[in-house]
Amino acid sequence: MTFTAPVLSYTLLSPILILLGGALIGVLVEAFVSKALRPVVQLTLTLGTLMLSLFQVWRIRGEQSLTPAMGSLVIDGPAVLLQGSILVIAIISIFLIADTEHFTPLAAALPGSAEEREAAQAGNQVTEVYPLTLFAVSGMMIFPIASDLIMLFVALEMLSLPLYLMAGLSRRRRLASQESALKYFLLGSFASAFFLFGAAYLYGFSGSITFAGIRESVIGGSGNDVLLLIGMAFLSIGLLFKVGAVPFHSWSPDVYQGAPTPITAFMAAATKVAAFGAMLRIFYTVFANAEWSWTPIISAIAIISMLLGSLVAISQRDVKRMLAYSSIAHAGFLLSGIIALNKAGLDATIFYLFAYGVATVGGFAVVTLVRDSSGEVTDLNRWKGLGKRSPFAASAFALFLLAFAGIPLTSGFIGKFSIFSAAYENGATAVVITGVLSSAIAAFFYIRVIVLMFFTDAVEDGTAVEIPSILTRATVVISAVITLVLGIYPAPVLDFITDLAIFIR
Amino acid sequence: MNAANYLYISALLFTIGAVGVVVRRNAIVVFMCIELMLNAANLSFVTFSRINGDLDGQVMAFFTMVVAACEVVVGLAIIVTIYRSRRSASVDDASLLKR
Amino acid sequence: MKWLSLLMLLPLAGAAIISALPKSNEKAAKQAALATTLVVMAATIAMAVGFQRDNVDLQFVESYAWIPSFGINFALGVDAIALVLILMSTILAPVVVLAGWNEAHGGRWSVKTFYVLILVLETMMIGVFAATDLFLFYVIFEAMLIPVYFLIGGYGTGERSAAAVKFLLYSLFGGLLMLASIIALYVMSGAQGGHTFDLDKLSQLQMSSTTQNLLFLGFFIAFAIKAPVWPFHTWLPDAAKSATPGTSVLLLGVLDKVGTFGMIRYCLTLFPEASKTFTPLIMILAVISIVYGAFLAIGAKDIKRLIAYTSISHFGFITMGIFAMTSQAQSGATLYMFNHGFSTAALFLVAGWMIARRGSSTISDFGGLQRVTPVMAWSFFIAGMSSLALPGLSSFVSEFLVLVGTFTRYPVHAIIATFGIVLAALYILIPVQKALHGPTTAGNENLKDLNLREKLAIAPVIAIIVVLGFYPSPLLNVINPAAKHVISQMGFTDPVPSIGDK
Amino acid sequence: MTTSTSLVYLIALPLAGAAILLLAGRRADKWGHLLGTAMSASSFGVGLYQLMLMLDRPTEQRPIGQKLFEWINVGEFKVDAGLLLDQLSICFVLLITGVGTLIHIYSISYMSHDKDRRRFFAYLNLFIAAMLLLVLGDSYLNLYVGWEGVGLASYLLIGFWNQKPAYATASKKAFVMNRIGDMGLSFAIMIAFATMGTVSFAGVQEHAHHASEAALTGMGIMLLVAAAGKSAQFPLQAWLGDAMAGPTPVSALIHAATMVTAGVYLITRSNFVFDAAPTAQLLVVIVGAITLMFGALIGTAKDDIKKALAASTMSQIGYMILAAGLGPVGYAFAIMHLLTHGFFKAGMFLGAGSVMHGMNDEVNMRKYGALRKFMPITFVTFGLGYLAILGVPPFAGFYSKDMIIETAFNAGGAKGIILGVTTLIGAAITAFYMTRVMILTFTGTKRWDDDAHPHESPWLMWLPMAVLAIGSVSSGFLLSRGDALENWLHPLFDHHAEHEAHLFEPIVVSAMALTMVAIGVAIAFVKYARQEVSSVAPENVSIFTKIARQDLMQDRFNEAVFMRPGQALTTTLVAADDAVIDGAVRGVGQVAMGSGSALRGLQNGYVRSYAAMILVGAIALIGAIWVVVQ
Repeated sequence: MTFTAPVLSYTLLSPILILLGGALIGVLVEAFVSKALRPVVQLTLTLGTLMLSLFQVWRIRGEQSLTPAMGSLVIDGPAVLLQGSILVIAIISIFLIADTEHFTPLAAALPGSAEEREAAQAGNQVTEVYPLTLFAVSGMMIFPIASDLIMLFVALEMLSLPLYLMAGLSRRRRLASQESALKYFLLGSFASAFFLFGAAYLYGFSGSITFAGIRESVIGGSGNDVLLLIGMAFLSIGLLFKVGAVPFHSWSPDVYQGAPTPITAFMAAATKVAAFGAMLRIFYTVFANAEWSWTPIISAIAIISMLLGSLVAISQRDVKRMLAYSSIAHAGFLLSGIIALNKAGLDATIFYLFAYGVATVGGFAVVTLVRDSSGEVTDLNRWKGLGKRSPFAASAFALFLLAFAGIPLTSGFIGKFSIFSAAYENGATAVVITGVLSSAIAAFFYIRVIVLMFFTDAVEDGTAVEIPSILTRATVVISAVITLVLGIYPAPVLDFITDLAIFIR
Repeated sequence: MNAANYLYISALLFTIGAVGVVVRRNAIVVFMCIELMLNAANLSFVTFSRINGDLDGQVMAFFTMVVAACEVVVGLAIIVTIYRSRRSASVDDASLLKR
Repeated sequence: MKWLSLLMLLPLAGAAIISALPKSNEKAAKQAALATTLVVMAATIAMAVGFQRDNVDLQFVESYAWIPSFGINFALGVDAIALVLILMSTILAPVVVLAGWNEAHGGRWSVKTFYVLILVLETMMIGVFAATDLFLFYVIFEAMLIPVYFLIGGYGTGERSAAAVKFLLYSLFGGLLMLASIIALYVMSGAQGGHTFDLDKLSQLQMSSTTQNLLFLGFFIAFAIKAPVWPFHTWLPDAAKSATPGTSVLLLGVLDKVGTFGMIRYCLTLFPEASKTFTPLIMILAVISIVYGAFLAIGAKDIKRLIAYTSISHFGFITMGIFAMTSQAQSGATLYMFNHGFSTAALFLVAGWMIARRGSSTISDFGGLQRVTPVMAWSFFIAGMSSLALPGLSSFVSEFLVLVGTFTRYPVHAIIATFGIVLAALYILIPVQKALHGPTTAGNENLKDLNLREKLAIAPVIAIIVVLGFYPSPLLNVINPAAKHVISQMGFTDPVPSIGDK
Repeated sequence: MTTSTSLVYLIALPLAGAAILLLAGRRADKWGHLLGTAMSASSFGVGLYQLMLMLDRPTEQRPIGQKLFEWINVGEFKVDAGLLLDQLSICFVLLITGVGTLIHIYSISYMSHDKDRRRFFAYLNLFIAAMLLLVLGDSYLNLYVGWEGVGLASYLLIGFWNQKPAYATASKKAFVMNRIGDMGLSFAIMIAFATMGTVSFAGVQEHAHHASEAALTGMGIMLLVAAAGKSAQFPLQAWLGDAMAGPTPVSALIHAATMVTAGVYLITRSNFVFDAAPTAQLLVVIVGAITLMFGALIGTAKDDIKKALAASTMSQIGYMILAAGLGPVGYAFAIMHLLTHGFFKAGMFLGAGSVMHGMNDEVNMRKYGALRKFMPITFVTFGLGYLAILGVPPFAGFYSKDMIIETAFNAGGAKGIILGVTTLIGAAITAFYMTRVMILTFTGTKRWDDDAHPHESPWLMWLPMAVLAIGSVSSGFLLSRGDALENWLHPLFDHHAEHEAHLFEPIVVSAMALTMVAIGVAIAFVKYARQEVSSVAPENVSIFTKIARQDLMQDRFNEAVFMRPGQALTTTLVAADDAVIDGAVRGVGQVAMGSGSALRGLQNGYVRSYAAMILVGAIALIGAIWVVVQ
């Protein structure tokens, strides 16, 4: 048996390799750099890595290859777009993560223990979040470009495991934070098991673990349909879990609420891009010819996601939970892009993912600003009168909410319009109508928050808005600008996406 | 022995694991059930590998084992932390976040 | 000259200047706003002079690629109907600024913000009438909710935030229905020769009658909420009651016209067959609106709610005129839109001054104002007379045209609607009697009459009401060809007089 | 038709007066009344000048027109702001401006103590302008402008003292009831346009005989409704009594001499419609007959001098409407009675005003008595009017009213008999209640309170009364001499249907009428001159008197049939708007919120239940697959 050395095209893989390298250096930094210097070094390193990676992504735009890593990965237009989006979101999220106020000084310490107090007084910081983030980002970068089941599974776990840990790192309300980590972990593993089992059946169906092989079997119609269907269903469970679609959504409100807000922002935005990216590739290329079998089911899931997310969000009192339910509804909207199964749907979904991701990070960034003496204030009742105390924070948040609601002149509107029209083009009338209807329901609670912020008098309870640090301010401003620009003049971005977004098979 | 029987066993194991996740309270046991599900999947991979006569499924099984090991590390870390804070490994006690 | 984009840019420039001003200098903000709106008004008039009135094509056309991948253009152009409404909007804007000189003071935010919002809204008001690209129209249609929402919620009175939310939710709901229809049109256009939002091309789409009916409903309900037509009206009284008088003027006078304008521009043009199918139903809704609005106005205890209900009645007339499909009714409806803007403006502004002085908007709190504040009382009275369509004042011409035009095709509807004029007498004269007549009641003895600024604000409005009552021809001559064009596009001709039956 | 450029001044002068007086405000207080009077007088001057010009022209060229500008022009609906002065309108022009000017003069003194006298003159000028537009407009739509214009002026003048809530209510009532009539006019115009494609008098006249009778009948009935509203005819008569809330000169000018006769003008002007629509014409007659009895009966029970006169006005206009409903033969007599009535009723109202002026604005006749001595001029002028309305020869009413009675009898058949008898009985009742007014006011013993100091009015007031009294004496004779008015108006009407069947000789009719009058006078004498009159109205009176005092239950009827149900409907709708329509919307919101809260329960915090949810989802997927595979 001869052993063929693997041929890797390093240029195309460079964005991922850079990230992994950066992450490994980050681990070394943890070991060898003094405690005092670590935060600065880590932040610089992480930002530098992400920027460099983004730069590389920019450089390889337009490249197409089925074999950058022996057929396990694929680089094409959508891959570049999704990777770029993930990186942009990661960069603006890093600004938030850099605010150490959110993280426990010592994750291993018992909540409220003397150890913890000492660590806090010593100025300890869990700078491990930076390498963890980089690992998660690399996983996310691989997830949408994986082209065999192994890479897909590895990427899934690679992006998930760091996130499980990071969810438990909150400085305040540590019990809740740890609980969210536990829930995320248990449910995430549970869903991974389904995913893996589904992968096994797909392998059984096609005799191949590569996407190309599975697709050929789907097209050829050889093999046992039951295996295919079960495989598809279980694989989808894993993916739908990641995007938070009903009924696989139940982790998201609890985790969104419990995790440190910067992590929530990063996770909510970037995971969605990665997971939907993978879904796009799988459903648009691998399962496209079995459309008859999955569109009704995905449509149903989209419809109940939109409705449930919107309805439950109405009665939420916590801003992070509200955004979580809103993200469930948005998962429904995005699923209509999967159902569209056409070029317009692909473009629209990518645009929507980017726009929504950016707005989400921006929204959570504002959440980090509203604090009292014991940390963040997420109880909506205490957001009353925010517009008076901090017009900057309140206006920005209002803008992001309007974007979520899909009001014209924000990116959300262009996204909704394009994704719904693509779905309608494929005959998904019911999905579009439900989407429009639930947008109306959703508008109700977004507007309620705006009312709270602007039209309700403040209660004097010590809730203050922190003077935003430069980095957080940068996050809010960048997100707001992107949200507005994509709403007012989206043509360049849309054209860019349209030109690039073509799957190669 | 008919290879299909391995598949049935695999499905059975998977089901036991899934049901176990739902009915058991101890976080460690829940986690073990998940591991059981992963191993059920592995069994399927190996079986299909055998049926198909190639090695891809077995390669996949190896990857899965590695990944599962990583998962154990992370999982145990989380469970231990929570146990230390709460003095309880019951997943039902961790229900602060709801509604 | 790119008139329309200039018109849209001017208020934005004004808004930019105002936001650059220091917050403390409120007077400068007001003066800048007034100056801007006056400049816009002058520019509009200058543009209107160049309008070729016998040309039924769109004029002052401009088009810039906006989102090419969706076939969306920033396309502007006006026909006579749009021109008249833009004219109305830009004339009302300085009046509102001048009349509501101090109304921004009770707000949550600075005076500066108020005028920035007003000017942004003015840009959108012009744009919404001038848009010839469906997507552009929709964007402005929805986006203009936001400034109004903040104007009501931030500067209004009473239950202002609840009213603002109600307004926004109703409008958004309607807008989303329209969005669903727009998506369908867009997709169909893609299947029939390329994605486009060009109104002309969209109107040539082939579609089944079921599709057409459904899409029509999406548009119509949105416009019916906006207009508002019964039974989609309940947001209006609340919004009008809570908004400042100036905002109410813009809301009822201009924004609601987008609904009726939309019915002409979009419902009729895009879905001629469905329009015909639904005409019987719409005519009934219109008649109900007329009578129902009038009854509720009679029963209203709050003066601002009363005016809002009268508007519901008036919008019933406009809707009836639009769908009656005779040239008289169609011209009358457009003229009605213009006239209603001014008579409602007059009513609301004077009512606003009355309320500001008295500190209450309950009608029965007033009494005997005619003897205390004669000029204010007279202004209210004339505005009221215009609202009840007294001959010699502008509303009469339009209301009568609608009625006579409707009568030739739908006599029964016209007859029921005509009962509205008796009810109109009641809903105007009851507040007139309670507030202006009778003995001067406690709390009203020392009210001040209108000052010079207020007189300057109301005088042009009343002048327009009177002059157009006697001499509507300049406007009618502009409107007629366009109205006729609408009718003939729909394949209708005026019913022929029935002489010779005997 | 010949055109003129000067007709517009008839209207423009008083309109300018009104505008100046209203806009100038208090600055014009000093000279406002003079300007107002001058404007009215100059309009009268223009009217006289036009009459002279018209007399100079041959008959067929007498009507002249003036197109001011294009008013409304949409499709086939073309209406110019145009004026038409013909033999009919010139009568009205002179009556309006003539009597109007006299009343302006009278008001200078009458209103001299009112600080708002300027405003009063402004309203009077406004009224003159609107009324002139009404009679000069050359189309129904132009007429409509004047029609509502006089309604507005009437509203303003009735409510001139609107600080009294009752007066304000009276003005509102008048406006609203007039609006019902206006609605009729709207309908008529719509019918005209829909059937004939025109709304000008000339156009309708030209096309009327081509149009279907149904359309014309509809139009005629609607015109009648309009006339009933403006002229206080049954069933829209209820506002006139309350309208007496206005200052007395207003009652004289608007609610006696001019505005309330607009209905007669409208019907006469629309002769071409009614001539072709016998049913509508019959209804006109019926309405006239009912109203003349209705008003007369109310008149017998009123103690308020102005309300008694108002009832009389209603009744007399009933005569005119009846005459107008009799077709071509009646039009001229209707107009004649209108003109003579304009003189004598205006005179009597001014007389009543003069009495009130001397009696601290007391209107209750039971508090008068024996005023003859204190107000001789008023007594004489009022008395001449009294004789005129009774129809005593040779006073004005004799000529006009006898003609109507005679024409009524000549209507033929049972209709003729019924109408004739009605008019005769009406004449008797008229004689009764007018005599009652005379006796209660001027003769008998004094019943006034001690703080009243009756005195004769100043010359500015009695002069107009005297002039009108001369009119009351002579106008009938002058107008009927050689059938002057009949011949003057003759070219306007279509006479081909005229029938000259006399049931009675004119002399017989006169005799009957005079007998009836005598009976009426006699009863009044017996009842009021022979016995003491109580200064408070007796309560133990017959049910008929009670009903008559309450205006034959007209207000009760309107209240029960229209107002109460209307108010109930309004209240219901207001409640329903909130509960049903808004409630439905709120309900949808609540359902959404409720289901949101319910679904929230799924998120119970237990990770095992979340896992179960995922498992259920998985099982559902398997189920779906099973369905697909099967």
